[in-house]
Amino acid sequence: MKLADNILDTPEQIPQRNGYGDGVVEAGDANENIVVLCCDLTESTRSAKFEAKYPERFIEVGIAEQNMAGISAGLAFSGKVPYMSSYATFSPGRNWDQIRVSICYSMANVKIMGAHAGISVGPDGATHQALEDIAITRVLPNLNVIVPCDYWETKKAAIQMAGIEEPFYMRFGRENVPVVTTEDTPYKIGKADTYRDGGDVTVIACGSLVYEALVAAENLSSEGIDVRVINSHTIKPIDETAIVTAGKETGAIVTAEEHQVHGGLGSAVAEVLSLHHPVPIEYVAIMDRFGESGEPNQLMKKFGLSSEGIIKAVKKVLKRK
Amino acid sequence: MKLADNILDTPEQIPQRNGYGDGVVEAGDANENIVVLCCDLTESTRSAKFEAKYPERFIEVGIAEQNMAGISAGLAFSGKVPYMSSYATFSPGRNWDQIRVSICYSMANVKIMGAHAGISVGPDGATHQALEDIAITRVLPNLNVIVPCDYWETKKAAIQMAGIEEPFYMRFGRENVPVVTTEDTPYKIGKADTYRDGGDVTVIACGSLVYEALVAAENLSSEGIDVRVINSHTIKPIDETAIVTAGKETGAIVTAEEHQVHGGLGSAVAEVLSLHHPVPIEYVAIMDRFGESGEPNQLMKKFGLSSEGIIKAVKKVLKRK
Amino acid sequence: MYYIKPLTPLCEVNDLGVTDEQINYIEDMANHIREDIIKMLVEAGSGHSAGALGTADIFATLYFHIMKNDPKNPDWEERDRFVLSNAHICPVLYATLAEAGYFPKEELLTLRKLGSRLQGHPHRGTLPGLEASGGPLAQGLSIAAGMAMADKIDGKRNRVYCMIGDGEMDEGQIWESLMFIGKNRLHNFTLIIDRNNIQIDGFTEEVMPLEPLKDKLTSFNFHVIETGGHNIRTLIESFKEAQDIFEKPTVLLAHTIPGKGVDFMEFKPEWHGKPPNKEEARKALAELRSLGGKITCEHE
Amino acid sequence: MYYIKPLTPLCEVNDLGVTDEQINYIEDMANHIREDIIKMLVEAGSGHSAGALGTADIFATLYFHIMKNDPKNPDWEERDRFVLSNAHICPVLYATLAEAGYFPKEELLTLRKLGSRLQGHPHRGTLPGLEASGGPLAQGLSIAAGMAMADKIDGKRNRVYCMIGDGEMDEGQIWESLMFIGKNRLHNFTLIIDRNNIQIDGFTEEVMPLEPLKDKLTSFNFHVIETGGHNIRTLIESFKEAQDIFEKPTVLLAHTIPGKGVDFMEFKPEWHGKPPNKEEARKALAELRSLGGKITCEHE
Ligand SMILES: Cc1ncc(C[n+]2csc(CCOP(=O)(O)OP(=O)(O)O)c2C)c(N)n1
Ligand SMILES: Cc1ncc(C[n+]2csc(CCOP(=O)(O)OP(=O)(O)O)c2C)c(N)n1
Ligand SMILES: [Mg+2]
Ligand SMILES: [Mg+2]
Repeated sequence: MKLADNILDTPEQIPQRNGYGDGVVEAGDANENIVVLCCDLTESTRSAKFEAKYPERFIEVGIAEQNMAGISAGLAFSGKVPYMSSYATFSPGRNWDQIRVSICYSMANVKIMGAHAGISVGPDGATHQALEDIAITRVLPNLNVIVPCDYWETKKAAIQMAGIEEPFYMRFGRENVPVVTTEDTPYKIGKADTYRDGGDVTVIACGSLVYEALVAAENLSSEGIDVRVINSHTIKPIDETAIVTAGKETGAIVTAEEHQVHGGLGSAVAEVLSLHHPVPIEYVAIMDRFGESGEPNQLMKKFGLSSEGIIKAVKKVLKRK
Repeated sequence: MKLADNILDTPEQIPQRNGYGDGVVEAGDANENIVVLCCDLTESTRSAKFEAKYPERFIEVGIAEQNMAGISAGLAFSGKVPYMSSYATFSPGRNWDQIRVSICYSMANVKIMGAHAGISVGPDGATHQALEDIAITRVLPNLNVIVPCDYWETKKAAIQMAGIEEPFYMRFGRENVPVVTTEDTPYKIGKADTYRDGGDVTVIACGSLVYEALVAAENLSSEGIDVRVINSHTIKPIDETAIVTAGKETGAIVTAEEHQVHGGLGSAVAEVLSLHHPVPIEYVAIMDRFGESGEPNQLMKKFGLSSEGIIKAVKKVLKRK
Repeated sequence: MYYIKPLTPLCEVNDLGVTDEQINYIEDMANHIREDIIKMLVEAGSGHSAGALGTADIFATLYFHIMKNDPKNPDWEERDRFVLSNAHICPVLYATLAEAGYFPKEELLTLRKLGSRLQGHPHRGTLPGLEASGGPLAQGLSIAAGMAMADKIDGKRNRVYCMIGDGEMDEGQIWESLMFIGKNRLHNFTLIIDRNNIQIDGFTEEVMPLEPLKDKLTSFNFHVIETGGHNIRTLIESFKEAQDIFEKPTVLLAHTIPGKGVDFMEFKPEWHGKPPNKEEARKALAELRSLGGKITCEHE
Repeated sequence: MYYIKPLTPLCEVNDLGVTDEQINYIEDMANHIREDIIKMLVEAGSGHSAGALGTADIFATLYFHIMKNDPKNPDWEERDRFVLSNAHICPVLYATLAEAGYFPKEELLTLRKLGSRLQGHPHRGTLPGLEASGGPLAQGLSIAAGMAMADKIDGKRNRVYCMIGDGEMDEGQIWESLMFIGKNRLHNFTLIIDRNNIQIDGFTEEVMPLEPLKDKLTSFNFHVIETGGHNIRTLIESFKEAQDIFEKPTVLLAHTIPGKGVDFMEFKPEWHGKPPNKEEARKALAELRSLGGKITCEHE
């Protein structure tokens, strides 16, 4: 699969949220039923770009995430395709019940955009670091859950989901992150992508950890360890085939995500493998604690959400193989 | 372990919620700092019993679950031990964000009581059937999560948690369910109980499925299949030792719960085993769909949350062993 | 394309006043709805009596006189929409839809049973005429606001009606929605508050006082129409007043009697969430039949 | 046991009026707090300027005159409690606590850094004097209500103060709490609304209009005291009025100027969530030092 050039030495850096901002405008160009809602965070979620171009299709809801979810459902029932945006801590955090009933149970064609996800939000501290959002959305029937790895993937997902008449949750980060893919890299919701082949062990990652997994794999290859890297951008429906094949072919798995160890991508992978081909798994994740203030890179290091953390986990899981 | 007599032929039937109602009164007798809050569901959550005895320590919050969570935190910070009660769909469903920050992040000594949990609520239908609450609470740091199996266990847990200065979530059902344990059966939060020994396969169950697991084990023993039954009443912190031992000694696991297949007890068990001793697992749970109206027993049958469902799963997992 | 019952071409006289015949017809419908509710609930063995009976007059007025709706064409683009936010009282909505012809009346008796389209709380998509799912209180109001917003964006002229319970107003989401509707001056939106003074744990002013409720609503930028919830003529006038207000959203603060029409249920919070047993149902039906739609009314 | 600064034995004259010396002292403190805020934010490189500067006078008045509090004994049972619900403006709270002596002032410069007790949003338990965690808006008000309720149950006489932002009032949870506080007539509770007319996306009356706000608060059964947010004497009078009301909770609808004291920040929504850069900080500090606490004021 074609990835960006030079990503391991001098990757381009763009925030994922820009991908949402650009993607929803492009989706909106093609479909005039697309409307965007926001809860007083229009600039930082990057909904501002859509607002600037289509002010009459932008709805400012104020700081009322519960209401935003219901309004979005109502708009969807009247034929609109709402993208509702806020920080991932507050939506789906504060409006989980509304997402459950008004959106998921009713199959409302609403796209939930969770910005500033993960610990990399940094200085704002624990309250603003969404580390549970994958777990609380993945458990909801009818909801698709997407965790893109970079700018391009966020953009492509934002555009692609407009064409699927189902509820979606997508989380993305605030900070600059390496651009792993290119404009032309194929992307399909529901299909995990193998970015690097390998036979000893598989790292299944999502979000910003995909890049770290590639770096880890490169480093490990110099030690003679042959690492497969899978970008599991769609958490739900999870790509069972890719996971089971990896389990069978490499016999050991590491999962990596900017999320709690319980209930997220790792948990989804464990469920799948336990059903089809149980193998040892190690988890690179937040170990059941709240985050804290700090610079994004300091925190990623401190919590082991880094290529070093992945390398350690790979070595550990290989011992258990 | 001493269980109730004759449970397999003529079990006594009591709703679990009565166990909470009786337990919180007993806890309140011993500790005058205990206060009870409710959101306009005082009778059906069984908080009414406490209200009748200690009206001045009962706080009616009206239909405002978010506020109830914050009020409880504030009471806890002032030395009270609040038990906040509502239906499990609304609390932790509508106040998840408040539980996360006001309670868990702040380590507020609050006990969250989720009544009417599971599909067995019946005729009220999907909106009232809490099938995601274990997943959305288990992912929260600092929160203990309890799913008792019967009247006595609900009562004992309600009393025992008063003595542990940490936040708790306990879910329990509405309907009559078989009384599996006795007043004297030892019970300790955090320690899973083996109710039946067996070497071929282990059923790890919680809530109303513990009884079904015992029935299934009895039936399977007549077919020569030797089933271990574990009551994993504490979902968090999960009893890793009991699970890993079962994985090692029986080599195949079935989990059973009145909850979605993603993110609940089964998922917790898969995480633990993948880390320590991966073995095949089959899941008895709701298969990622919303519930529906019907009589409790009809629904439990329809969704396979029954001894028959467990028997099927046991046979399936044994083939994969 | 309005929904017109053969005997009562109501819409043509919409602006000209209402005939006694029309009023009688709506009253009859309300009484049929009440009878249906009793039959459904006793058969289901669970469900909510008080709010359902208490709002039957409002439902009959809406579906048989006020709202543009066509039971044969439930997805009609130009229809007015109705969202039941206090969704636990859905037996009244189901009965109304069946009386209006959205689906066969026989189906009413499947309420809350396995496989029924009449779920314990409404499930959007299962049953013609249902605009939204409901159950967890306060969600319906936001959904209805979203529908009104969509109509506003599209420049449509149909209206959105939404009912909420008074106890339901304890929920913060209600106030978020009210602020939003006020901000956007959704004059195509009419809120109906079932002001029956009860919720599950007792009387609203004891459980969680709402008064001064009219002041609250005014301060949230609604045009408030205080009205009796049982006199059909008054209700029609109130709804018409609402249609005539163009600078603001309107709310009908409708004073209703919980359990209205069945003497032993009226004003009693304990009937919020209980169905009648067989004997009680027999008594209730006898009472309703003898009333023949002529329900006396205190709030007018 | 009141917290008494050596030079200003305020509490003894509490009911007798306030001396000019006392006023000057509080003004000085407010200006120190403002200087601290600028220094903290420029060092942190992120954080919220406007609300923090705009409420410095209120914080100085509370912690140096109104509230029973003892920095050497932060867990003192008889203390008044303060909860910051609009927790993003915590630099003003941290600076106030440091000025009052709850922890060393040097620590202020660790704001938002790895390992600091001064988290980007307050974390209860990390720092003396912090009564609650915050960040997700509206949670603090419920927590404060719970504290006031506990005091009521225990028959205690201390007071609970809570600040919320005006934008924060968009959240439904705020209205749930207000209803609850009104129901329980928590007269030991005083709410302070930072009515600075801005939130992140712009002016409140454009993003989500709150007016008529006073009517809203009255209809939620609060005694409303409208007050300027910068004149210390007015603030003291308002807080004393609040202490004297026994039949209701009170709210200070405090009109503040966002960014107050730093000319180029005042009234500008874009300073809601931005720190000054070095050059801006230099200018801001120069301005604050020359003011010497004498901030002129439009709302009084
Ligand atoms: C979010 C939420 N919390 C609690 C409930 C449980 N509940 C159902 S109806 C009801 C009382 C509603 O009172 P009101 O709106 O006045 O309806 P009425 O009793 O008058 O029919 C409650 C608390 C619910 N359905 N949703
Ligand atoms: C539940 C929630 N939603 C959104 C945010 C993001 N946020 C932080 S401050 C703010 C604006 C608050 O406005 P206001 O209360 O007026 O504070 P001011 O800007 O005046 O300081 C928003 C939307 C949040 N912290 N919590
Ligand atoms: Mg009511
Ligand atoms: Mg403001």
